[in-house]
Amino acid sequence: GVAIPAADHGWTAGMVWWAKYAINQYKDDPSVEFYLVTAKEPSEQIAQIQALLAKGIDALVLNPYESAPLTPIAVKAFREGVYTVIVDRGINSEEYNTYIAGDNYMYGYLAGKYIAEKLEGKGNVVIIEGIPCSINTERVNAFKDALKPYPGIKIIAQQPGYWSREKAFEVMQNILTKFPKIDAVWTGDDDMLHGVILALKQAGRDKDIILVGGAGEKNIVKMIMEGHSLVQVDFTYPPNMIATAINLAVMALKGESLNGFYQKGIPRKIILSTETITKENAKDYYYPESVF
Amino acid sequence: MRRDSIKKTGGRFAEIFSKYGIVIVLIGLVIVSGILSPSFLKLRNILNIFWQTSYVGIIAIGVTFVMIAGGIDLSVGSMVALLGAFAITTVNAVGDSYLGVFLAILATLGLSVGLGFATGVAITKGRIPAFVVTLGGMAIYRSLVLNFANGGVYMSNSMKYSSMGMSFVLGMPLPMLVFIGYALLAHIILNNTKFGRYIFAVGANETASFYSAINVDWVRTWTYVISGISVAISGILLSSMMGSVSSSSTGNGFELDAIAAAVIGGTSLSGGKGSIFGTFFGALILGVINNMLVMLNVAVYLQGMVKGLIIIGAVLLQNLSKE
Amino acid sequence: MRRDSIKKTGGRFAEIFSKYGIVIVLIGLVIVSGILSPSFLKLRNILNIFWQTSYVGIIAIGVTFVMIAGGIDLSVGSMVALLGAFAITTVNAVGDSYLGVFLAILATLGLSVGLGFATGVAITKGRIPAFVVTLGGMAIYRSLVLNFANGGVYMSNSMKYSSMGMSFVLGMPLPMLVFIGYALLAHIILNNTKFGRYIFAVGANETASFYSAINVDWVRTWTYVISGISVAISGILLSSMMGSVSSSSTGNGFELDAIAAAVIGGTSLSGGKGSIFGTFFGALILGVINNMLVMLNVAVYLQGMVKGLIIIGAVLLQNLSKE
Amino acid sequence: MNEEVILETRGVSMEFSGVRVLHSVDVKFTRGKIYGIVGENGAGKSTLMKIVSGFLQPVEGEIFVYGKKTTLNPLKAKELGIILIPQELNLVDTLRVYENIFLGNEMKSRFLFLDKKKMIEESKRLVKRFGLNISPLQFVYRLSPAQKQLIEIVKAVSKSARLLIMDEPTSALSEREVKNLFNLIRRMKEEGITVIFISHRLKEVKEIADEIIVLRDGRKVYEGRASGLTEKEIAQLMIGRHLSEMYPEKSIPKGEIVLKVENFFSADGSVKNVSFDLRKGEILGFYGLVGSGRTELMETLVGIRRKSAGRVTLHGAEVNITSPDEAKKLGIVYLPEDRKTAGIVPILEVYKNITLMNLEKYSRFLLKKDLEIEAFRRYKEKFSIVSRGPYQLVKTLSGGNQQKVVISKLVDTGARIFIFDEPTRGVDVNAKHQIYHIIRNLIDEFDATFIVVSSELPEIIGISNRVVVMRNGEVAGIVEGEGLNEKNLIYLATGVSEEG
Ligand SMILES: Nc1ncnc2c1ncn2[C@@H]1O[C@H](COP(=O)(O)OP(=O)(O)OP(=O)(O)O)[C@@H](O)[C@H]1O
Ligand SMILES: Nc1ncnc2c1ncn2[C@@H]1O[C@H](COP(=O)(O)OP(=O)(O)OP(=O)(O)O)[C@@H](O)[C@H]1O
Ligand SMILES: [Mg+2]
Ligand SMILES: [Mg+2]
Repeated sequence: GVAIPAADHGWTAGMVWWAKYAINQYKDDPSVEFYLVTAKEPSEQIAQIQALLAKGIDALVLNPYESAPLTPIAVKAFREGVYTVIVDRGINSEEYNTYIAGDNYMYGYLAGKYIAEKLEGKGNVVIIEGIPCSINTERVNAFKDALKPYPGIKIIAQQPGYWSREKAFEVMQNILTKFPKIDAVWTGDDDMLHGVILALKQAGRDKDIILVGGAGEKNIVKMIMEGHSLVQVDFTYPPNMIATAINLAVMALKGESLNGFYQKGIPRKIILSTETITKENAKDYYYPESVF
Repeated sequence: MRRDSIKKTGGRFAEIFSKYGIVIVLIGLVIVSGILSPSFLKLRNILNIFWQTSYVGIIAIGVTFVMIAGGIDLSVGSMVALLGAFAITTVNAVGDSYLGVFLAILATLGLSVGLGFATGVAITKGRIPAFVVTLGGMAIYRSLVLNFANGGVYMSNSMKYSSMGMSFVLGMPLPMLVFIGYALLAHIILNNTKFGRYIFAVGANETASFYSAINVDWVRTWTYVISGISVAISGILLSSMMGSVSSSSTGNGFELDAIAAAVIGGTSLSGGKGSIFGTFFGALILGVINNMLVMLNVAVYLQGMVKGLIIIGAVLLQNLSKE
Repeated sequence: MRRDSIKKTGGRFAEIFSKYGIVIVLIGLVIVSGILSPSFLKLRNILNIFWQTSYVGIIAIGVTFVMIAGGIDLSVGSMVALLGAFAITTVNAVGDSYLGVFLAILATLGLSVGLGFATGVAITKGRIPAFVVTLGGMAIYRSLVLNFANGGVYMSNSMKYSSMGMSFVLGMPLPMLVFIGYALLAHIILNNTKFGRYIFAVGANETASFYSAINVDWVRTWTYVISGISVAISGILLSSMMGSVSSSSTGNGFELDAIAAAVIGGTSLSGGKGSIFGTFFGALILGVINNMLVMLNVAVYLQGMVKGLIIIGAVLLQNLSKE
Repeated sequence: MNEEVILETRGVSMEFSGVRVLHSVDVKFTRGKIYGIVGENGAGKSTLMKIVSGFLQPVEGEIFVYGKKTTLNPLKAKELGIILIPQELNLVDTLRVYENIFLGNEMKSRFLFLDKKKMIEESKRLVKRFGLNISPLQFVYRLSPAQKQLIEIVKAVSKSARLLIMDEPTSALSEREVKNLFNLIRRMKEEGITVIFISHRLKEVKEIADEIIVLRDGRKVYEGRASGLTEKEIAQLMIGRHLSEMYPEKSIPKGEIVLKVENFFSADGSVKNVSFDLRKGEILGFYGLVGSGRTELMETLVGIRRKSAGRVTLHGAEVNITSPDEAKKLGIVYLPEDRKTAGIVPILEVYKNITLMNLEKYSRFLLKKDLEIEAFRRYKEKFSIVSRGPYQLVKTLSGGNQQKVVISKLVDTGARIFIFDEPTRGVDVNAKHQIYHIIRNLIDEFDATFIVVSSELPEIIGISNRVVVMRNGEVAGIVEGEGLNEKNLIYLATGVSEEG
């Protein structure tokens, strides 16, 4: 059983794509069977997991819609002997088998640090964040933490773009009208960055500005690869962690261990590092066939 | 309904089919699912469906009152988060005791009555369309929940509170029992009390009700109070089951599901028509569809298609059964 | 529900105020925003507001037709993604030429007519409530969009197509001009043609329309076709402006915004009442609120609160102005 | 001699939910004649008319138009010149008068555009022809039922009709409007238009019709020349037995004043300086022309409309009533004139409509349904309501039977002061008779007191102890005893004597 939030913006769609990708790898393997479900709301996800448990799954790969609400059901799964892999958002309990996640703090922090250094400690910064929720808050706070040592940097606007291109476009259009001088824009993810770039182009202000998104969307990575003038770095928060998680679950069920590990079992906690994508290494992060 | 008329034409069978069309559609769905996936019919899964349905189902019962009186309530989704969060915060403040849990439930119900009342007054006395007031409410409640938790989660510190929502009584999950009990109570209020009769009358013909010495505004307002209370019950059960409330996502989209359950069950958006019976089974149909999609392992991106087609088909079949 | 709530006091001024109450509310909002943030009043920003409003605004015009005839359309949000994606795919297939763009637009309009017609027939001939059919449509269309793109993005390869949505005519953004022009056209259809008259009649009193030998089903069906066409226009403008359509997020929530614009503008959910004039300004009020939130840099978590209060307040003020 | 048959039915039958309401009816309508159709409430008159105008499809039988077998639908009927004025007013309230007049029949200028100017002008002309003083731009919801009825007639007349069917066009009208209408009908007859006229006012039927068709329980029981029958005979044919004296003997009021109204004004100015008093046990009639403000006065009294000045004293104590709810608590109930919008709750069952105002009596904590059903049976008996049973939806009752349901609802409240606005609208002779006697019973048994607003002169003279005549929102005079006669009432209502 694989339970993840529904595709309601680019990154989650990417996660769905990677989940399907990983599942597809096993299509010739008769010993494993997958149930992929997506939810639009925590209680719906709980319902799905209940259904999966009733169905009698052996392993559960869960990207919780939200940590706390999914904790009881995840714990229940674990206690029923289901091999439980928690992805990305953790749960508020230690009762699971494996946890694999991106690093939200560094995701925001590195973006902030990059911008601060590029601006040499002085300038006007705009934040366009995602849907208000806990991981968004964590990232934004980390971003601000990184800017703390630079009193010369001012955050002149902080508005939600709801992880949507159109919304980010609209918000950026408005911000551009209000502020004649903007030195850097950080968007919560690369989808919104596309909207921002469009708004800048439309306003004819697509120069002398530092743009940073995040999560490694393929077109942004391609821009970096091709040496785009405004977008030069990106910070990963890879949706393909779900594929890794699925592989881990299958390996665990089959009793396999990780290559290079002297230990037999699958590691219990894996935090993926936030990697910096630059022109040099971009091609390693470019998955043209992926949807994100 | 029209006993005399039907007796003469079709027979007993036609009558049953017309009144219980929705039940037959539900049974049909269950049979098909059971054939396609045997584990669908496990007792455990059936209980699960009831359990999962109960949160939206209880809200849908409240929404049915509002809709029969000719109104609409879009605020229930955000409100469930607000009231759930309020209950958790209150328990945390009062402390982990049965008394604390009891007080928190009482306070939450109290708040819900207040909110429902305010909504009703804005609609009837302020003469603002229900759509606008409750759309505003939806935004305002969500904003409040987000603001106090800073976008994060309300966590319950009380074991007593959290265990309540997960508890089983007589081998059945508590929410399921509450759902069934509440539906019965609501059915009686709607069909066997003065107030219930007034709700139908007001929704069907406001002017005639006014001329018939019914306090139309008062009846309308109370339907929103009932909707509020239903949301409170659902919010308490949901937040205690999860031990928490997510300020950003809990309850998202509940309004559409609740209205859909009512409409599938035969409640009219223009008022005057509807039943708790229909809503109850409408909610179950939605629950069965959701469960079935998982059980049959329907491809993620095709689920919407399947769901949409079944919902439309379910109502179409009911129509045909009335012929 | 007083008989005399429809009284004839007041003079010329009161009449103007009552008819144009919504304009006055809008002007009030603009003034307040202008004072709080001077850059709000920049020509550029005003144009932006019109521009940004036009996508939902055009859809809201179509939805107004549906609602005046007593229906509802929840499918517009998913449909805008579907039709936008269809337009892009078609241009990509036909090739980057003016002819290609033209053909794609034509094909998209054709598809929208077909979808609207199917919706209308399901509602009128299948006697399925509009809420159910269009809720189903919402799920089905989204599912189709997601499925063909595997959750990804439909990207336009045509520069000609993409430049269209960003183009300026007479110093004004194309979408804005289309929005205004379409509103005028819709206003004329609704108020100066037989069809428009029938829409009002059908929505206000179906029986009376029937006894006036109006083909009620036919009128109803055509309102859904108009809604479809409006969605197509909006979808084409939106997808060409963005140069892409996200299968997962484009159009999410448009249905609620469009209905809200219509309701704020005085269109009734129960049919028979409404105007393009009102919807136009209703949409602008929503646009101004969204813009204002950014311009005043309102804290993220409080935006819902502000938005909700302004929407309710805007309608309340209009009511007061009618006294 | 012109004996051209316009429309003919052969063996037409109709059923609703399996219940026959028309049994193999054969009727024939020839060119340039006026047909009066009479029958008890629920006899099937309206149903038959809807069938011959294409709005209902019969389950059996054939229809011939100009001798050709035809399957009718509304559009085809319209094209053939068959125009129906339905019994239940069917105007679109939220549209303007001229828009309603031309609904489904719009005039177009170039392209597809409506020619509003021409339609407004034409409406003005048509409305004037009826001596009506209504602006074509007025919204229909502002009109009284009588005015709406006239607009319905105008609407029908504006179409080029060959067969014009009027289903109870006069039930809301007073003498003067009826006269106007009859003149119009005679003119149309001369133009060769066939008119079908349905009414429960047998006097009118006898006056205008050339031929009379009587329906009873869905069967045609008589067809023949109108001149050969007396009113009494028609009534006998309708109900199948002899009808006793129409009006009961008048009661003798107790003298004690229960309600006193002084210098009463309504907020919208339609009622001006009205004063009258009401004695226990009396029937106080209110007469006036359409638009004279009777309905507005009553609605203001019970708090439906707002009053601006005046004193109302109930049993010696001043009261200020602001809603029907408060009025009911004081023992005053109002029977609305507009049955369709203010009287019935159409999609509720008959029994629920009957008990709606008096649910206290039928509930302790829960409603006692058996008591409600019993009440239904009681009133069904009392007023001979033609209904398939308690569960029939009120909207599927015939017009007259709906009216009886509303009256039952009022009577069931056990109030002591009843204000009845056009209580016998659309009610057949037999039921009228029953209603008068029930009013009398309530007075005798419970000391009830009645205000009866009516546009039907014989009725108001036949039952009232005194009559208040209103003109332009003011009291034009109060007559009783000897002075209570048609001449006086018409004189006071119009302000001109019959000769002048
Ligand atoms: N839509 C319907 N469904 C069920 N029964 C109906 C419907 N319409 C009419 N009826 C029934 O048909 C019978 C004849 O009704 P109809 O309206 O023709 O009577 P009518 O002679 O016009 O009476 P009235 O004088 O009261 O207007 C009634 O018993 C009525 O209840
Ligand atoms: N003096 C007046 N000038 C203009 N309009 C009037 C006047 N009096 C009444 N009206 C209008 O005429 C309509 C009829 O009023 P109302 O119903 O009280 O009259 P009525 O005496 O009961 O006559 P009926 O019910 O037979 O039409 C109302 O819509 C009212 O607004
Ligand atoms: Mg009739
Ligand atoms: Mg009157």
